[in-house]
Amino acid sequence: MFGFGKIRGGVHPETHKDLTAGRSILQQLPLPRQLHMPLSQHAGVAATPLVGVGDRVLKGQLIARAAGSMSANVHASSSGVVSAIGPIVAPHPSGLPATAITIDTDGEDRWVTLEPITDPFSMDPDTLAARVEAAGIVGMGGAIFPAAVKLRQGRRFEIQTLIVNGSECEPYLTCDDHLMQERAEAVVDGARLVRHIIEAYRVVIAVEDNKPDAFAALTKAAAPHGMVEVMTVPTQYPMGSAKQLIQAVTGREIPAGQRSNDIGVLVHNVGTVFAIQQALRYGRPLISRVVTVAGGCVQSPHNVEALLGTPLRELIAACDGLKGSPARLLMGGPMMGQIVPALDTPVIKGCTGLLALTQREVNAHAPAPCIRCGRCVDACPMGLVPLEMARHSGVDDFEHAQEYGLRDCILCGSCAYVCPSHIPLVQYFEYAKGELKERKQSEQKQEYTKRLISERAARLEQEAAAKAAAKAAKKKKARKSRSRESAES
Amino acid sequence: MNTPSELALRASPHAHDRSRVDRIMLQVCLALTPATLYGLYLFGWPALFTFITVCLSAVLTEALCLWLQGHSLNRLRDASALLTGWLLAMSMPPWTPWWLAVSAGFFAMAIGKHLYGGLGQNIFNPAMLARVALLISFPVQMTTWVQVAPLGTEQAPGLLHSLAIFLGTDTIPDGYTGATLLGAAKAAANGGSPVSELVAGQYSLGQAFVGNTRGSLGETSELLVLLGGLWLLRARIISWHIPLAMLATLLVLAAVFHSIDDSVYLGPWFHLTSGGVMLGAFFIATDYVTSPSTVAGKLVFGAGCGLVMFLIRSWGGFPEAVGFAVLFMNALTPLIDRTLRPRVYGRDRRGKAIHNVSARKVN
Amino acid sequence: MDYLLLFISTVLVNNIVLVKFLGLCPLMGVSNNLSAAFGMGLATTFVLTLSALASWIIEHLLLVPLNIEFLRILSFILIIAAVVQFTEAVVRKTSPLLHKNLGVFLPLITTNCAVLGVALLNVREQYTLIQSLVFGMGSALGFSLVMVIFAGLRERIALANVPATFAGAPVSLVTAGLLSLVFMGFSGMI
Amino acid sequence: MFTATLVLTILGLVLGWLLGLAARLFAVEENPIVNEVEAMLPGSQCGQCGFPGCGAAAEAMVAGTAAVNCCPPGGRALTESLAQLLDVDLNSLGDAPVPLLASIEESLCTGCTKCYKACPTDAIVGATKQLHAVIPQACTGCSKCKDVCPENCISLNPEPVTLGTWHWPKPEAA
Repeated sequence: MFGFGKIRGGVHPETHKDLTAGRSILQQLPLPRQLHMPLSQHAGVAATPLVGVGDRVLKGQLIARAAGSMSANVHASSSGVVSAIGPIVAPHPSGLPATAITIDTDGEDRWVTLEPITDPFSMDPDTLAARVEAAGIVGMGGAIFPAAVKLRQGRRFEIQTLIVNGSECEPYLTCDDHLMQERAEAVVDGARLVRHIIEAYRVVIAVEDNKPDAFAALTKAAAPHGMVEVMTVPTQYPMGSAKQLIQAVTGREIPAGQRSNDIGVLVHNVGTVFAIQQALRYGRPLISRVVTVAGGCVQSPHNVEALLGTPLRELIAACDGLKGSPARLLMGGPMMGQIVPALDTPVIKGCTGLLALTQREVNAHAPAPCIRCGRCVDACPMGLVPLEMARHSGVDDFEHAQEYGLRDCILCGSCAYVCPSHIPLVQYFEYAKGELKERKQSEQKQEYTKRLISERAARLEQEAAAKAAAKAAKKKKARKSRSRESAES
Repeated sequence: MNTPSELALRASPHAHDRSRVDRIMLQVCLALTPATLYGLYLFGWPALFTFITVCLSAVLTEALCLWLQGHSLNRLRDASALLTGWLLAMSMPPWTPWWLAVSAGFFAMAIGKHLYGGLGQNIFNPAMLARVALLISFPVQMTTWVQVAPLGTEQAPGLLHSLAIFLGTDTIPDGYTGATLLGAAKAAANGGSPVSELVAGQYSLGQAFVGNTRGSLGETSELLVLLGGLWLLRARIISWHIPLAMLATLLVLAAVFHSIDDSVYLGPWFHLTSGGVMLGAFFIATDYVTSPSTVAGKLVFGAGCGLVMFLIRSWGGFPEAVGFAVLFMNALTPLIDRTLRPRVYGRDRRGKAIHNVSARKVN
Repeated sequence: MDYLLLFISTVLVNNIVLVKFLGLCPLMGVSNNLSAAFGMGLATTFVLTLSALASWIIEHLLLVPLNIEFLRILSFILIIAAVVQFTEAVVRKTSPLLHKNLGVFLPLITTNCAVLGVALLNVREQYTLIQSLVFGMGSALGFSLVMVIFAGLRERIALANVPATFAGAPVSLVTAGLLSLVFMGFSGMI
Repeated sequence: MFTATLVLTILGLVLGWLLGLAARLFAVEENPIVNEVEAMLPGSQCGQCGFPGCGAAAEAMVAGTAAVNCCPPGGRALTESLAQLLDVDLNSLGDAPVPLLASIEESLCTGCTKCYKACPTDAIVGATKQLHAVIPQACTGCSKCKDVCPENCISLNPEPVTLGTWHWPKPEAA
């Protein structure tokens, strides 16, 4: 079973993980004065607010309910008064507004009454999945896919292997690493709970081999429960991508267009598993997460456990502020993270890290022409031809870009990382994918309007027919009565 | 920082390895240096004049083209023009007169590269294109190979005499010129005399490898070129696929035909150590821009180079064939790139999703 | 063996396009798209082979016996036109997409000088029936080979930012010239 | 002379006969392209293209008198598929008109239901004497509602960019 571990391509970026190594998670952050809880911190539809301006809320209280199945609940992360429901600068590179519930905290940090479960293993998996859903848990590795949806989907498949993704491959980030080191028991417990819910045959916690401490802690924690395997996988970016991790752990590939469920595998991030454990054992909804605050511009890099909705500024303050002005301010890791438009934006469920990088660390240069060196082809973990994809995207020839693999691209950035010409390959792909999505939407809209028009035409026709029929009936009636009259006369 | 400026809107990744185009080009130049220095030592002052002129002509032409197109001259910093000029100089006769050297650099840069839009866009290797064009246009000058006359020895012409030769005001002394070994073999084969005798008389593997033979700078010391190439491999500037496929194909073909009839076909080692094969395999064929970018493509490309080279050397009219072979495969490169792509994750070679019986529970 | 030599010679060494400079019109016209170029190559192969055969028959069974060789060009053109029309009907039926891609260049095979050129060269070289057929097919394959190579190159050039002065036909013509230079490497073989 | 004429005549006749045979053997039925184009158009007869309806626009496009990007509700996707069908160079087209969305100024709306009845896609909801609202997903920006509104309270604006519709711009070329 340990014979696999190979993925294609990939890169070995400098990890910079030593910045936060050996520093335990900072837990007691000063309570922020204001918390911004965006309604959309997950993939899918934004949640619907349940509170109004002026309402008092308690810590852990449900303040926005999932809208439909592809959505997630939002809970107040501290007690206080709702002071606004409206647009804030979204934690998104575009800097566009997003709707959020703003809570003025009262400093009491008073919890709602929680409902812990004493023995979750004796409970019905569907009930447990519903509890996970109620807790508003999403994929904490950055994918922000609603966890309950994934669990429910998993239950419809025969899951051979549950993989707990502890191969935090992004440079700088150590939040999962520290979670695994400091809360190994809870992670193992969470893994067992998820296994119970989806009835998997086998549980593997996969840890990259550059995290020996986490591996040791997990092995120790897993020892009493025979069924949880802790496994090392080679340190290589993007090992943390589900497709690559599955390949490394099971040796199998997910067929194009299918999901990991289809090959009997389910992957959950350690952060997600931990949140699920907290929700099931203690009834705690998802209101905080561990965030790595690091980068050359951070005075004393740390992992901090931050309440969701905390402005990023507070996190930096907790790490003694910035030194110098950062070249890039990022949410997430440097490979797939996104630029933060402002420091007022809040910590959200998928925020794995907050990085303030120096120019040297970013190592950005003006793009030069492509010299077709093929390094991107060698680096691509999906076996695509990034240089051709970018060239065709650049001239809006999306058909050819797709032919060279745009659809299969996971936007991991390995190609752009190695490009000696510093071409922003990922941005080309983002652009092309965005354009294609827009086109698809406009096509769908057109189909929709066509349907509406034909429905309207049918309705008008029907109405006209009904009118005509009514008219005819009236006439007939009139004639009848007239003939009766004449007969009578 | 609160306003998302144009500069701030950069997509991921926000990290990059230390590679840069100019660094790659300079590393290749560095790999060429030992062989170049040795070659310059062997052929003396006229060779140095030629070398400098070709490089200078290439760089100046690049500057001119950039200026004409309104591009920033900063682009000269990527050193690609220098590298092209360098490779071109290494594949020309060492005592090429000045006008030929100037036109070579000009042709390579203007027609071979900037006509197609500059760096990364050309379809033929500029250095080889210039060499082949000049070979066809000026067959006499381009096949004037002087004998080895190391600097400081009696045969070596003095500085002034060299300058005169280079400027064409003085002719190359009689008896200095002759054919390269490959050329001699070709002539022998055409004349109907067995090449095996010629080879036995004039060729020794060691000599050819170390490089005390007539030929271009890149043709003389195959050993130093090979070492430079191996260093590039080690530095991961080039991959092994093209050189290995090319050399192996040539070796196998030569071995097979040589064993069939050694009076007509040259031996495998002779092939490998003459006519700048090493330069071609490690430095010319591996040019990023004009060779395929996928592994399978590189193997086919390399094998194709070896095959065409052997065809031309054995049955064609030209004695050495690296240039033609590489250019021919350059022409095929777009087709190779289109057809030979890596297998995509989750798909088979034809791009269909790999077969899988879904693990969905039935009920 | 002779036939094989003749075949290789016509495909590579004496390539009809790059060495004899015949058939440049479709080379420039249809080579901007690989699949169209491939289709054009196939169609031309079909026409060339068939017309080489038919013209040989006409030449040797009709013109020479009746002593009316002065009608050679006229009757060859007549035959070529008919073969092209026939090919167009076939292509239209079997591959409407290719028909659309080739557009006007399909009927224009009639005026493709390569076709008439091969028919006339067959007469000049006094080839036998089989030789004519081999020569026709070799030329056609040589033509197709160049078409496909050239289409591949042009697809790449189309994405390059060629200076405005040279964009389009000029750079294609220069490329054709350079390609012809490359094919000179095969000279001397056979 | 006579032989030559005869030979050529016979040759011509024989070849002509063969071609006639081939034409019958390989006959292809072509479907009129105008119908195909019309089927691709939205069919809301909105007239934003400047033609009386989608049928007329289709005819004009096939005839080459209308640009393939003249249909704002169809968007880029429609433009591209039309360009491919009609073999038009996309680069030769100018900027396409931007798709618009209708919006009702609530303070002015009297609930007269005129716009509601005029909308070809039923994109306006409301009832008599009540505020009307536009369903953006269904609105094609045809401006028919604007034309009939007695209060002049309907305006047409380009679709706003939101987090859901934003995407990365094309990087500047090197």
